[in-house]
Amino acid sequence: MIGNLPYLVVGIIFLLGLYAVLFEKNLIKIAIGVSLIEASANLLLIVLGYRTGGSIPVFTLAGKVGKMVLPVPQALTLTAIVIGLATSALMLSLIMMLYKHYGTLDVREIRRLRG
Amino acid sequence: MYSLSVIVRTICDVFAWFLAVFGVYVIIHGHLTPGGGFQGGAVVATLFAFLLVAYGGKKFIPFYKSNLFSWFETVGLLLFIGTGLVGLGTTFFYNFLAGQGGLFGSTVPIGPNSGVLNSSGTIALMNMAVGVEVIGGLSLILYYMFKGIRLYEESGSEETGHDR
Amino acid sequence: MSWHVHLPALVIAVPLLGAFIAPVASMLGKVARNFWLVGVSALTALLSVLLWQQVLTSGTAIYVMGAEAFNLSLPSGMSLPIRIILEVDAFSAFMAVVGSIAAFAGALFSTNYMERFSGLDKFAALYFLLTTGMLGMVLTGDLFNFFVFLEIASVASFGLVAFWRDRPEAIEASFKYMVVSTIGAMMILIAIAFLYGRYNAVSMAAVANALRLGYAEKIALVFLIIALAMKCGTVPMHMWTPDAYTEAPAGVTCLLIAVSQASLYGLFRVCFSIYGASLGSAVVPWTIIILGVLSMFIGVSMAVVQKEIKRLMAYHSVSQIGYMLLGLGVGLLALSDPQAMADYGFTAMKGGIYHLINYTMYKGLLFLTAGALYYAAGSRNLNDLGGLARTMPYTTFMFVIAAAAIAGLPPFNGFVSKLLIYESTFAVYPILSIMALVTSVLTLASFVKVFQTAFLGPAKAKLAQVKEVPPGMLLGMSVLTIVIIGLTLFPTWSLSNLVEPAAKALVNQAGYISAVIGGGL
Amino acid sequence: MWTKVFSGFGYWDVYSWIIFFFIASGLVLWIRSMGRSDYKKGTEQDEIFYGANAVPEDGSEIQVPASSAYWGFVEALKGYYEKLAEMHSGLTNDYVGYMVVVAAVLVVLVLL
Repeated sequence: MIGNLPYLVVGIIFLLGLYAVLFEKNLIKIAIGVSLIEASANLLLIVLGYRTGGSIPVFTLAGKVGKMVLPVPQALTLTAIVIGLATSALMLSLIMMLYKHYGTLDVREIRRLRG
Repeated sequence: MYSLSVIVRTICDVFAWFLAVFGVYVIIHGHLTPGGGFQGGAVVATLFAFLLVAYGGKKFIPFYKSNLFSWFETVGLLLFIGTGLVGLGTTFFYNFLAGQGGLFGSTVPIGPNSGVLNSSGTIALMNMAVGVEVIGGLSLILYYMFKGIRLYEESGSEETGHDR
Repeated sequence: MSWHVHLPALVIAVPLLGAFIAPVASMLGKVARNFWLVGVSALTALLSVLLWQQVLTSGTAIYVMGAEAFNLSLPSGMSLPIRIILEVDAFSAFMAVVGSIAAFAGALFSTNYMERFSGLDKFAALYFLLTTGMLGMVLTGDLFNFFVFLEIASVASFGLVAFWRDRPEAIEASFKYMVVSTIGAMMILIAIAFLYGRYNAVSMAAVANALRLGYAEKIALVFLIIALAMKCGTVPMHMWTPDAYTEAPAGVTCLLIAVSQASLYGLFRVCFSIYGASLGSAVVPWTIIILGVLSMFIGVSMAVVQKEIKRLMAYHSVSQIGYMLLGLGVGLLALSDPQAMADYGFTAMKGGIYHLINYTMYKGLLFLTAGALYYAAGSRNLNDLGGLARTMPYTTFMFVIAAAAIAGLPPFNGFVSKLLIYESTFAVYPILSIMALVTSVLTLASFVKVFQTAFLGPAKAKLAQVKEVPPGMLLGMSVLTIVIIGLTLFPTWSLSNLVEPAAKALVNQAGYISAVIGGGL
Repeated sequence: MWTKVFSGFGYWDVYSWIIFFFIASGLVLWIRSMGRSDYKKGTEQDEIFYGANAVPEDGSEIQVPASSAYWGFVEALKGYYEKLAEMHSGLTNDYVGYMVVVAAVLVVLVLL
């Protein structure tokens, strides 16, 4: 049971992020929500690769232990983090530009494109 | 953004360089320890955030050579893809340096050890390429975002109305 | 070992190298940058065609990144592929050809179209990154790699949509696209994590080989389908499409079309090659069909009332995506039943895949002509345009060809693919083909409206100074026109050489798996 | 239900299309030849008929604008279009919301 706790945390973070994206009206809060969803996806990958009692997956540092944590999800997570960083930076830049153009961070006022 | 007090600036002067050295360490030992090009590069780029916060934009913007850092970015990327392309004799991204002796070519002894820096072939090279690229890229992001804020502060009153 | 075995890697590596050298080339001046932009795009298109030829003659191409041999997918003692694999079957190669032609036309068009703006070194780099992402998505045989290329393409397209950053609408469109698309990408990542957690592999073939349908697989399937359907602009997740397509520069929109097709490719790769026959119930095929019909109808009915030319066309692209979803969804429905497959399923898939190439070509051309109108007349609002056929004869000619093709007027290529879809969907439910026919009529109606208001009618005093667009833009448009005319004149050839191998490759799940796993089925 | 539908016509037969074009152009020429022979260029027959009003100089005043095209169609389907316009609200939250709702519905359908 306690082993499943990380998955619960992943779910909670994902839903929190989704809540922020769905119901918050402030652009920065939406960006935070997107980052939360990214974090939950990364956490899910890390949790999937964890083996109870496993050591770090670096061959020369591991010492004499039978089990290692799976290294592949960690590599995947790193890639996903890098992508997430690029997205966050771009999103914040766009928010800055939006604020400059529209003078507001309220998503309800940034809707010139509709219909 | 204005420069902070002399205490902050002094501490920044002292620790910023440790930060840079640590970042470069992480980059160079990317194939031995956790971390690598991106992480090390991000640490080095924090140096610029440090400087920006401590000294403020008026001093930072003339200090920061954005052209130099776009070159960092380009050179890093070219080194990365170049290493991949040289491997084309066998396959794309083939590790042609590993186990050959010479540059990054030592073989690693079997069993736990403290690591051989001169090993892993192109992986170390690529870590360095990515490190250089990330130093350039992340610090440029910081620089441009800061300039964006400045742009708003200077010309902010022009475009505040909605639905023009 | 001839250099041909490296083609899958080269198709991705060349535009990537192009992206990284683009800032350097831009320093050498305008001519060098334009030359680089067009030259690398042309080289990519050439390599894609070579790759396609190679795949047709010698079967599915495997390329293992960084291995001792290009086809060493299973290193000794391994039962699963551990390296990043590019797996190019006929469908992937077909998609690469389609995408790289669109990229080439867009690049040619952009040389003149973008010349009045600054920051073109970044434009060229992002353009190549977008090309790389698109080609990587269609060539890769690895789920996580697919995600990475999808994100490369997405981030590059956010940047390109917001390229005219002094336009508030462009930033707004880019932001909306970004929020929706990033959440979709995260859904894909979570689905990949589910599959990885179950099967300890991210290679598509290995996952497909081991797949047994359970709860985790079902949720992963739904996440993948929804996110990829969103990326290609399916109703009701299409709202970002008109915004982004409208605000992006025209050459980029042409490439964005190809990127949306790459997402569609991913959707069908997941449905056919990974899940395949183990899809079990008919829920997923019917979902795809219903989404397709909804897209067709809502997309076109929104398009009829638009008065901004690019927005109108963007709604049409939503509606055209519906045709492909309909055709391939019917194919998916018939997948587990060989009799149905032979009767109508395969025809539907042929229609869907043929529509895919037709759509990319004529929709790209339509966006390019809209860009040409914007360039020459300075307005995208149809109310301000009129009588331009006199001053812009070449653009008008190409617009008419593209509009006739998209409306499915015989004998244009759009008619051929639509006829295949009508014939096959009629066998499933006649109402489906009736909906498709109604959509086609409405498509024709809205393009008659565009043609009448923008090109016909009396000349306007405001538009007296309008001249024909410069040669680079005309060349870019004529590339696509030539492809459309070729597809129009030789439908039998293109069906048997381009489309049928692709459709067969898509159906042949065992072949896709065994190309990587070897005889280990 | 029909299991196999084939129109039998095919999509492209060069000869039948060429014959079709010849027939069509013959028809066009025939219709054209039935036109009035007393038409003369450069006389008042050439002028635009604009009711009893003077023809405006600028073309933009006599052209039907794009927003008026298919007015009747839109008017007849007013309720439908109002709903559609409501859907395309321009709110980022809504755009994500549609995706989440569709995903949720599909998850329920697939898991059932």
